[in-house]
Amino acid sequence: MKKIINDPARVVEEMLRGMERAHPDLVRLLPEHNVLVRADAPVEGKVALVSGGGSGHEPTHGGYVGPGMLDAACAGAVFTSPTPEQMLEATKAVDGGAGVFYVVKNYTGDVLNFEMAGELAQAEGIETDYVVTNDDVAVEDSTYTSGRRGIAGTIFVHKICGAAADDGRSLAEVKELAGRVNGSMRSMGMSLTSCIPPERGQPIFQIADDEMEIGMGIHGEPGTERKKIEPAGAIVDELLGRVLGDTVDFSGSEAAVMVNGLGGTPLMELYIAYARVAEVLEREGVRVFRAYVGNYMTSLEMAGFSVTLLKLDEEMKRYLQAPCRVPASRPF
Amino acid sequence: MKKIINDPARVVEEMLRGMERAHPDLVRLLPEHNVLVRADAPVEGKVALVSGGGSGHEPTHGGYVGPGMLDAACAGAVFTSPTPEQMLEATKAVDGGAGVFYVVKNYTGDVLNFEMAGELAQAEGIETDYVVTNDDVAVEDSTYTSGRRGIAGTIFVHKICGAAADDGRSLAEVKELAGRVNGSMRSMGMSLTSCIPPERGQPIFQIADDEMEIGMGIHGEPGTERKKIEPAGAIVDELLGRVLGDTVDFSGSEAAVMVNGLGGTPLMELYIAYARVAEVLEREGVRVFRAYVGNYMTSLEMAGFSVTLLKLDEEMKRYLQAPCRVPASRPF
Amino acid sequence: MDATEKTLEAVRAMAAAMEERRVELTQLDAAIGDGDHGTNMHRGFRAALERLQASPPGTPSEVLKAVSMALVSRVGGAAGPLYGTAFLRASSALSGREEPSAADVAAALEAALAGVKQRGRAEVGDKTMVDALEPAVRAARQAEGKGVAAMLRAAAEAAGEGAEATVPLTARKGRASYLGARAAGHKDPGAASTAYLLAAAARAVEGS
Amino acid sequence: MDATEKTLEAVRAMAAAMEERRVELTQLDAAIGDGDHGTNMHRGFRAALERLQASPPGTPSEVLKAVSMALVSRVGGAAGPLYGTAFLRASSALSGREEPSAADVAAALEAALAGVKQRGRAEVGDKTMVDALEPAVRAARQAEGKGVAAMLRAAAEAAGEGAEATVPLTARKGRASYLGARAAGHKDPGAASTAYLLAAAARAVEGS
Ligand SMILES: Nc1ncnc2c1ncn2[C@@H]1O[C@H](COP(=O)(O)OP(=O)(O)O)[C@@H](O)[C@H]1O
Ligand SMILES: Nc1ncnc2c1ncn2[C@@H]1O[C@H](COP(=O)(O)OP(=O)(O)O)[C@@H](O)[C@H]1O
Ligand SMILES: [Mg+2]
Ligand SMILES: [Mg+2]
Ligand SMILES: [Mg+2]
Ligand SMILES: [Mg+2]
Repeated sequence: MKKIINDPARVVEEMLRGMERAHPDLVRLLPEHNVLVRADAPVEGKVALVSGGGSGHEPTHGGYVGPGMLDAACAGAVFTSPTPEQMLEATKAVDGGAGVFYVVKNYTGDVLNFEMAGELAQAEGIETDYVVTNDDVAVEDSTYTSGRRGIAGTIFVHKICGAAADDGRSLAEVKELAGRVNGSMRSMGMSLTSCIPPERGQPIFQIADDEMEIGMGIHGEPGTERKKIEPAGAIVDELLGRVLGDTVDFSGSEAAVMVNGLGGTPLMELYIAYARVAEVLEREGVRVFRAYVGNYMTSLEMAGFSVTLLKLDEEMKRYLQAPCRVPASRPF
Repeated sequence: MKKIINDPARVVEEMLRGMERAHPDLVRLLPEHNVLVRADAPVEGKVALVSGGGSGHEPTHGGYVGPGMLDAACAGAVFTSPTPEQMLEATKAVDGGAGVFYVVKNYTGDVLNFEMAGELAQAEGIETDYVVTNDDVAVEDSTYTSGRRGIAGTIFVHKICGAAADDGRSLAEVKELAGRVNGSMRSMGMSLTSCIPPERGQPIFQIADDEMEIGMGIHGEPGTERKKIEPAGAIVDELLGRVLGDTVDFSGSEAAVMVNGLGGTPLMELYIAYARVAEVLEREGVRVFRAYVGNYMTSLEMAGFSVTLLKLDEEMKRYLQAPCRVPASRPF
Repeated sequence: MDATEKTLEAVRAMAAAMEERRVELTQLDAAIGDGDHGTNMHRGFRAALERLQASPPGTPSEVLKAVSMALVSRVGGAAGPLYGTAFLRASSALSGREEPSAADVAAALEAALAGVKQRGRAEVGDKTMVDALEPAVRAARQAEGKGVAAMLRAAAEAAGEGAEATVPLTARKGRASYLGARAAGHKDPGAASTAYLLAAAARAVEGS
Repeated sequence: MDATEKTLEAVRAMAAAMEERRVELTQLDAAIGDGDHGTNMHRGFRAALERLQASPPGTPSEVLKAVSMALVSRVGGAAGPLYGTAFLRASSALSGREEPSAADVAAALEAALAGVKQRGRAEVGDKTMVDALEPAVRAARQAEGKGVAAMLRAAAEAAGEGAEATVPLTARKGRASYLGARAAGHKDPGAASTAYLLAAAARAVEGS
């Protein structure tokens, strides 16, 4: 295991400390709880957005905390849900009196824990609600999920609902919008290599030098097919074909597009993939409103990528363009 | 070789096409020349900034093209200098009448070619000047260089001089500032793995599973020492020790700090390294004005990172904070 | 011994059971899950004892609330929020009852079951802890007249049978569900831990 | 045959020499560099022929300018801009001379050398193409009175000796410099290509 770490058992704490020290104008750490909150939390009168999940997906989740996106992110151990207690602390720290909204990716632990946190928060008099994202069209159930998994499309929920909350929208409105965004987006990914979780110290799965895994999950859980590596164009055609062929009708629509790197794939390759995505979408009559190419939701050093399409309406477009300032947007 | 590509011989062209299609509001491709220019180039009356070099360092160089940073980036083949002809085309495309300034990293090919391009441009009546960055303290001469190499600190020159050019500063002023920035910054890096250039198809160097290379270059050229992997803290202490111990006196100063990932290292590890960097700088009495943690200048999928310190004056601070809009800043 | 002390005794017995069964539960989970259930539960109950030590509770309800919060913050995974919910709902059901009757305890068990089912959206037959907890609650209701100790004993036995009954099942919830038919032939770890917890509680109350 | 046609003949001969010497130059570079010099030069001169074909030049100066631009755009690495500079400076030196004299040609060679030294910051003894070009220029100046053909022959011979003389040297510029003492014992590829180019030019001018 080749990693720049000190102690496998302390990677999350040390990472969060690094994030706080690197971006003190944007985020603040609730030290005992592995929760990053906006430096200026709570924001009075604004619906607060909280997300979180297992670590190892950086910049997800902490990288999206800041004005215009999340108010707090709860960091679990690597690939392990954070606890309701962390979520409750996050909720209390960011509640500005207008309610707290949880953006939860569809993994059993995350869902159970956020639901329980919501119950605990309600008991303390804080109104909460939540959305469960499930944009991954690859498989219906998996190691960590019943139903479809939530993956990179979740960033669109952060961005759009973050802007909506900034815009003074109510908890109910934010929830409705989150559901609409989730219902309008579809994703699918592939990988070339397994990652190595620090505490585990070895790859999650074995894969031959000439093989790829189609439709795998962001924790290395199995996908739909293991097969020989194909050219970038053919891979894009397969992933995008599944995304376009699912239940959202993208044809003739305007869409946000994300080519998300899983961590170990050079940006060069993501742009090569995007070149093909753009070609296919043009042919299919999908107009690209905005493209996102980069590492948005990773699996440590896994090589591979996912493609996400979000069908936009006017409200989503407006919120997608609203300003935000978060560590992941690489503020120069 | 596990890569998401179509044809090893065409990776640069396809990547650039992907970049243009992903960010049409920011960049435009001079198609025959593998040059990305600002979408709105030339900007009348503004000094134009041009950089470039071998590909494989993404988001360097094309990711920094846009308002507030570069006017153009010339992309060579992977790890190979672009040609004077490309540079000349870039120069002509972005010249706004106030002269063109080249930001050149100290690699023999890059320097020779940019100098020749400058000569060709002058012959066509365009005033040019240039800076050669050489922030890497690791080795004096190397495979590709006489003198010290230019590495990740170069991004600070892009940012600060880009903002200065935006601010209406003259070619001479931009050159003076670039020299000042270059003279005030120092970097050093390490790696855990070799990258695999697509056309080569195999690693540039072999390294054992428990070894790291200290002070290597961004093309995989040898560093100062090959030794057993150490904890992140010890690695940071060594790199930062060399940076702080060089000829710029950082103590008591305000600095910009970059922890730059080489491509294959997860963001989690970069933040773990940054946590230690922040600690050491605090102890050494260096105040961090702003921290940059992420993949700024990579070597394809190489695992490893570099640390850069830039000692700031008031002018640099002002320009560092000025707005910019480039693909690498991940415009949400 | 008052009811608070009795509840504390029960919790200590549960913690001891989780320590004793740690390896066994983890092996069960390794067969059809990710092999951490025993470790998770052991860690959670150790945290519960620490928490009870740090700020001693005054009522049975407070004891259960403290256990819930400890499980919720330390168990993780699926079992953390599920057991956390179970203890939280039981705590609420007992709130205001300084000396709970057998009927109160049965109601608390019932509330716990309802919480788990609501949170986990699982039914009997899905190969989860519900397969142990639901028959336990039914048995408790039937044994209500015999006092708390006998009632818990009946519940524990029913839970044990329920856990055994998960062996042939295919999982429909939780991590085991993705294994499909491959999960058949293995006992569900969460059902097993439920049976051990109830048995420990019954023993503790009988003995005190 | 006019001077433009003679110059074109010389360029064709140089291109042929680079094709013939491709493998040899690449092997020299593999020993002390990155093993691409032959490929680079061959690619560059093929591009030069194409460019001359596409838009036929009217003067010797224009021929050399076209070669320069082709080398600059296609050779890459260190040799591209260095040879590009050499041909560009030679072109400038000949500008306005439709029928250059031997003295003009010697002056063009001198300008080329100055360009290479300025661009590459190399001196004789640094184990680079300068080690071939500088003695060639000196020899050309001395043979100025004997006409262009004999002068080029003298230059080519001096270049060949200069190239041979790089064998024992340690490189101080270019990629080979990082090898330190390990570079000694190998001929510098750029010095070798300079000698081959001048020899080809001499043959072409002698033959026409
Ligand atoms: N949706 C659910 N409803 C009820 N019980 C569940 C559910 N999902 C999982 N469980 C229980 O949790 C147990 C696994 O717990 P544990 O191994 O600690 O968590 P994880 O599966 O997250 O590693 C399963 O054996 C099952 O009894
Ligand atoms: N600074 C320099 N000055 C003069 N000649 C140089 C210099 N650097 C390199 N060369 C010449 O270039 C030759 C190598 O050319 P080539 O292999 O095509 O380029 P690269 O070294 O970039 O691969 C060397 O053998 C040497 O003669
Ligand atoms: Mg488990
Ligand atoms: Mg688990
Ligand atoms: Mg070479
Ligand atoms: Mg080369």
